[in-house]
Amino acid sequence: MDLRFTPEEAAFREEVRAFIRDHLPREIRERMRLGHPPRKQDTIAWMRILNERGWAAYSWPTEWGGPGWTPIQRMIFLEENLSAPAPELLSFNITMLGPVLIQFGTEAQKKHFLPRAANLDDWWCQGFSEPGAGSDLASLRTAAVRDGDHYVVNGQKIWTSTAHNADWCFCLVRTNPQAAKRQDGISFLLIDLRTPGIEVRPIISIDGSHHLNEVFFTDVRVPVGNLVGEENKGWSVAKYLLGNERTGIARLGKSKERVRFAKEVAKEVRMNGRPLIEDKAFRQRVAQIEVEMKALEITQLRVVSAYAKAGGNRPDPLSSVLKIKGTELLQASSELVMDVGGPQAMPVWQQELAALANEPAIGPDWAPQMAPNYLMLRAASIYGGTNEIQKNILNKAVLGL
Amino acid sequence: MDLRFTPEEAAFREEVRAFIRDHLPREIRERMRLGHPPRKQDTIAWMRILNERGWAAYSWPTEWGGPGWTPIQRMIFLEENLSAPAPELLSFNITMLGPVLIQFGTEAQKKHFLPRAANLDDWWCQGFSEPGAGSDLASLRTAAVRDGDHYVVNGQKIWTSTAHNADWCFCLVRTNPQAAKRQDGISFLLIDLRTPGIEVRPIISIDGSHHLNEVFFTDVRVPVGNLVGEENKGWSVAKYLLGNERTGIARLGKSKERVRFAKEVAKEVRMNGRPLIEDKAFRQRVAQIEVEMKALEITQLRVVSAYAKAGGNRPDPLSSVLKIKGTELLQASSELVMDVGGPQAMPVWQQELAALANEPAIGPDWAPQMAPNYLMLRAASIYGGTNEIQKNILNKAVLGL
Amino acid sequence: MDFDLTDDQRLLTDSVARLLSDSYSFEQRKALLKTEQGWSETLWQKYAELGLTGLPIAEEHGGFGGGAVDVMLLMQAFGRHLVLEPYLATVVLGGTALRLAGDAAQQGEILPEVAAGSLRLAFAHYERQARYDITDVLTTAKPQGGGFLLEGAKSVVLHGATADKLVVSARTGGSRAEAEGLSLFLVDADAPGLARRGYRLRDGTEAAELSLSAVQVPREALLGLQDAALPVIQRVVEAGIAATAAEVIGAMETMHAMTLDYLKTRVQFGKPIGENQALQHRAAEMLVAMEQGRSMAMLATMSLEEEDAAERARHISMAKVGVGQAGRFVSQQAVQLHGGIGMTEEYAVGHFFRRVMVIEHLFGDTATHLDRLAEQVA
Amino acid sequence: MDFDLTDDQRLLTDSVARLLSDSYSFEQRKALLKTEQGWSETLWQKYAELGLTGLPIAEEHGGFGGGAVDVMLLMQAFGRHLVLEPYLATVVLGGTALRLAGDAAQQGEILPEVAAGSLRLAFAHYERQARYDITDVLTTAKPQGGGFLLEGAKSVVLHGATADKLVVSARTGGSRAEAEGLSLFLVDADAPGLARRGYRLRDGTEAAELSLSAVQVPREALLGLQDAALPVIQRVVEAGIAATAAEVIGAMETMHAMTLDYLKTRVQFGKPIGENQALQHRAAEMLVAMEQGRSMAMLATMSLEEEDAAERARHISMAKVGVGQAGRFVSQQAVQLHGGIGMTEEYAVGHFFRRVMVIEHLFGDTATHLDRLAEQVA
Repeated sequence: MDLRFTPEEAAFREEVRAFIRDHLPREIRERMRLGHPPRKQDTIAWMRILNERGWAAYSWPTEWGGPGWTPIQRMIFLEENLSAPAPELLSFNITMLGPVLIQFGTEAQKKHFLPRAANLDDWWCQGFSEPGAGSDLASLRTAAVRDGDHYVVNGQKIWTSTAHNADWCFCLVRTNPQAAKRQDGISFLLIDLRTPGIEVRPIISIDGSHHLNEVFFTDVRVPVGNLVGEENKGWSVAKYLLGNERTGIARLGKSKERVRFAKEVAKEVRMNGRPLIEDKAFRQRVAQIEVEMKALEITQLRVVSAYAKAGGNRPDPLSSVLKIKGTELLQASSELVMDVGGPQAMPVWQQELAALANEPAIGPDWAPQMAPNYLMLRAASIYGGTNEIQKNILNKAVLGL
Repeated sequence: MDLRFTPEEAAFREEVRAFIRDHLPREIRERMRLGHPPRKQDTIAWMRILNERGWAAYSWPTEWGGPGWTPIQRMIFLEENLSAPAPELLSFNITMLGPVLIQFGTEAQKKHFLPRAANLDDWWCQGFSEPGAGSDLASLRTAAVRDGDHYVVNGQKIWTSTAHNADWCFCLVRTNPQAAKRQDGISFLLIDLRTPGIEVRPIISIDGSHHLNEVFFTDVRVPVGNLVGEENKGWSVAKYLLGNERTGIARLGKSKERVRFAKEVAKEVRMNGRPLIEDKAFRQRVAQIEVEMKALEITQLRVVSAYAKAGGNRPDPLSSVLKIKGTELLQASSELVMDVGGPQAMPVWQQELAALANEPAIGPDWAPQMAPNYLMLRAASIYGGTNEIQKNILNKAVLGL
Repeated sequence: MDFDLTDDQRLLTDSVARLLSDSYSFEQRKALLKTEQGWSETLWQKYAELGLTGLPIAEEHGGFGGGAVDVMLLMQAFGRHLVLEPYLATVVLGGTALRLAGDAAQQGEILPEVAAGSLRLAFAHYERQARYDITDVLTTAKPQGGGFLLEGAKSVVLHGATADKLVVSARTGGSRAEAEGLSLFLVDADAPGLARRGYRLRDGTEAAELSLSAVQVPREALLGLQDAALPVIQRVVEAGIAATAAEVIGAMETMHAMTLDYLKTRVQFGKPIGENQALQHRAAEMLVAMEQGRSMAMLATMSLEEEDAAERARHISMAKVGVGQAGRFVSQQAVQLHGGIGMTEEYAVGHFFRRVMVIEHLFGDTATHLDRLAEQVA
Repeated sequence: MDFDLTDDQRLLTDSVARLLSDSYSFEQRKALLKTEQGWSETLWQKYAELGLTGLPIAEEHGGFGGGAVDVMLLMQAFGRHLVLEPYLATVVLGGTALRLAGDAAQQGEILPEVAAGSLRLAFAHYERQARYDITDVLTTAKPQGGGFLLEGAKSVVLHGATADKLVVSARTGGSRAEAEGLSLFLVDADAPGLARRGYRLRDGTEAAELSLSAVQVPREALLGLQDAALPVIQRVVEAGIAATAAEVIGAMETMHAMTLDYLKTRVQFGKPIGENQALQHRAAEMLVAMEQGRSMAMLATMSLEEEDAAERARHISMAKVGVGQAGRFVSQQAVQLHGGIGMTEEYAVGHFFRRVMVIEHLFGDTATHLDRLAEQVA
């Protein structure tokens, strides 16, 4: 047993860190350091830089353009990317669509879609959730009826993250409404969002941002060649996708980066006439979060290492521990940042509008994204299965309750 | 709306405080200040002093020897008694048996038992819980079969607090095993613990103390005159008893007293080369507890005041809030005390043995009861309906869930 | 000890509840947020007609002569609906400053107009570098031509862009973070040299950055004692804490009720999600926190009339901590139990969440007030 | 990165698990507690036969030459059964002091006896007034007749009453709480002037108060450098923290397993209480805490071999905090979920609870180590 990274792993971390330092465009890094979400063009630009290096499809096998990394290398890569901070790799393309196509896709699908996904030539989104379904995915109702060489799709998806940026959507649709079990009769379809009959309507989040959408399908014709896996067997495809490797689920690099940022700003703002960073209660709060981050870092190594040892077949049910604790720390660190900002974190500082109007920025540059980050990360314990659902999973899969 | 005490209430508090200061035997107070539980003779002595003043039966109507106080006066009295710190009034006698006899007892029962209960001539205990029942009281199995002028009782009670000190026990027994509902066919009996066929076996708690017992009944003959209320209707009597006024449920005076004690010892022990009381983190922890105690103090006033306004008929379901928060603070304050003691709180200091052996005490006088108090108060969130049960009550009675 | 309302208080809460349930549905409020001003002049006049703008103002100045409890009840009702109008800025903060420090002329000129709803105030005290330190004032007021010349900047001034008059703090003496040397001035919104940049806070309410560049005010603009305004500023802040604490109680009540309703009606896996005991217990924990917070909001209100400044400050800090923690817990759990829908702008719970968030960061946050309490532990 | 055990380690854990499951049932342990000594000489000899007492001792001294991971695995197994024998005191604390500071003669004389199970040690360092401050030593050692004269008192010395030799810290220079001037001495248990009063800790383990009244030791009793023992003391304490952290993991494993078992089998209101989702979630939260704690215990063990003293101390403090908090939460919830039965001496869970409680208050408690970490935040 040895918690230390091997020299090879340490060297790999250095390589990744150096690459990001040298290649991440400065403007993107600076925006992200201040907590701004990456713009569409930022994510595309960074994915293409990584793809040129052969790293964008970081979890794919080499035959499909992946770098052939171990789970530990993948974890190091993701952590360094988040810590930089650099735009996160588009998970719809890389950890969702990619592995699904590699496992279930036809040769034609693989050859066409995989390279384009890796290079972000196509921006994918996920059409799973439907109104009223929430975590109860199998209650979906969007219908696809076979008509010659096409499926005709009618229905509605909701919470479709980045659909407004996307070119394509992988969807679960109901192809056999008569199936005995709700999980049967579902199919997995690839839908070109430029197909007539598709309408994307924004859902604005409480941080004021536009991440989510409703997507309406009215008589949308999808070629049968876009079916992945067998008709009516889409549930297994979805389960494979959802059960896939969750190396990055803790998003620890993001929490670490937020704590670093909080400490940085805490040197500038004051408490009792001295820099906040010198305040004992603040330092204790930081130390407490850092202790929990360190524990999660090791827990994550244990899970990833066990995953690697097991041949990478099934995710450890303990990955629910990573999700629960990871999101708690994302929330704790974003709360810390907001509290450091204090009153300056509360305004909707129109920095960019001001810049356009040639007026000087009116708030401090560190302030504008503090509250939005905090607000947006309240969703971290909701999406991907709420933390309450994760506890149910632990009860069933680990504790036998 | 006025949160301040009226001049009459303030004067009443002063009167109570002065009486306790002048009449609580010094040795008892000093033992209790150091966290020792009152000995049997301490409780008896103090109850008799209070009874002489007419205060022991503090919640009874004047016709049965009560002082005729308002709920707020009762609350003030209990808080002052706990803060002193003085031995708590024996609740089996005062808040359990007394009101039950006043409501359901025969004239003969009242005349005989009430004055003796107020003066602690009889020490009562409660025979409700049975092995395997826990919070599910109605599953009790101890049987009482009518035989002439007696009931013959067979069965077992458990968790019988202070049974080893007690003269009498009020018990729930099953008089009709054929009743349709489990709650029917139960009767409420008064049992003299000197009756042949009773065996009391100690249960030692994790703090090393002997509070609890198992009580075994083998062919115990109880005169039918000791039946309270109607035969087979004992469940209503028990419900009345359990639903009775819960003025003292938060035991806030005890928490306050523990925090005061922690601060006192924190002046003596050290952290980073200075008195612990000067440590910022310690002070924050104290301040946090004090904030919550202050909130609970006001919440308690609101509940008691609403209870008084409502004519004192039914306890507010919000008294579950008092129980939950009150026990959380009892536990938080006893944890605080233990942590102040640190390594010195860990030994089983045999102070009294040492004194007997004419050896000097080997531990500091403040140390011996710190850990036992902490350990014993882990039960505070278990007895009287666990805090989980209290949340169920809030859900049903207040939230409609 | 008395938790009952007087008949007048009952009348007040009933009429306010009626007005708000008619005119402050979530949809109506969203429409208001979309207007440029972000709140309603018409409703402000209705508040005036109902006597609300004059609630704590003396009868001799056209007010209702109400006390702290009346304001608490009103703010709680405002909190239930997330009222956007500048009541806190004008009546609570501005009004308290005038009530405590204004001379007869100043009070006679301004308070009747406030009561009538024809004049709005703002309290321009905090500065960017100060964070929560109320003595950290760099704005200066130098004697000039019998009056004063004000120079400096104020940050996150609540409803500062639409106020008619501003209560501005400035140094007539002492240096940064000194207790002595602070003075308050009444400054007209259109005073030359005063620039205001308005914006919205995260909860949609209005605030502004002020810059004062050689703003000339007459001697009569001085509000209260020269160099000794700190006690007044302190009490204005305390009034703000008590009022916003009550507002948070109202907001928690609505969030908790919405959450219960959602738990009872939202069906998942074939049953209402409220049948999940883990969620039931969360709802019970929210109730416990809310009731503890309510007690603390009452404490804050009652303490405003406490004469002992140290005791008053201690209780106010306790209330700020208690309500801040309760509000954070209840609002976070309200969003969590709503799931995805709770994260959207189109749904009310997130608006309550943000109001509670903003309030926690006004007048010193939880950490600041807990620190003050910790300082006094003995 | 490697979380696998070696074949030797697997062999070790298997044989220890077998031994303990045969000889350390709760009933057997209770019987041991009732003996005067409170632990078993016979089992101590079995540990010696299995090589456990020599586990971290070099092969040249008759040991097994194992590393920190081996000790961690053993302590974890001990924690699962609440082993009462003086392994921590003798092998971990005493053994580390000798390994780090002993000269060839001292090591050659003592370590083989420790490995053979024929000599027991104790670490007599902390004093009553010191609480957790490892530099707060008042005991003095004054040069006398070529040796030293020790004067002072030591408090809560683990297994101090039955040890054959004591590693005693004393001031050869400097004053209270100074880092310089500390030295370590090997003192025979029967040295004239040494008085020991033994007692039990709350978990049933043995400890003692020591008083040293003109205890004369020869020059050869000095262990390591005169005046410069602090780094050794620090590392002994760190070894103690890592070992007890592993013990807490074992204790949490047993408590968690017992709790799960209880939830599954205890029937109330006609169903197993484990069907209550609120209790299920609590069990899941215990699991999360336990796994986070386990990670920290691993960190502590790995850090023992870290050469950078500051980094080592930081990791050790992190582990003390993480394991302390996890242990407190898991043990409190284990009792809570057991209800009344969990509060009784006759049931095992309360014994685990108390062991975890005692360990949290050894070698600096959670607050102390969090404070050290907070000092370094930058």
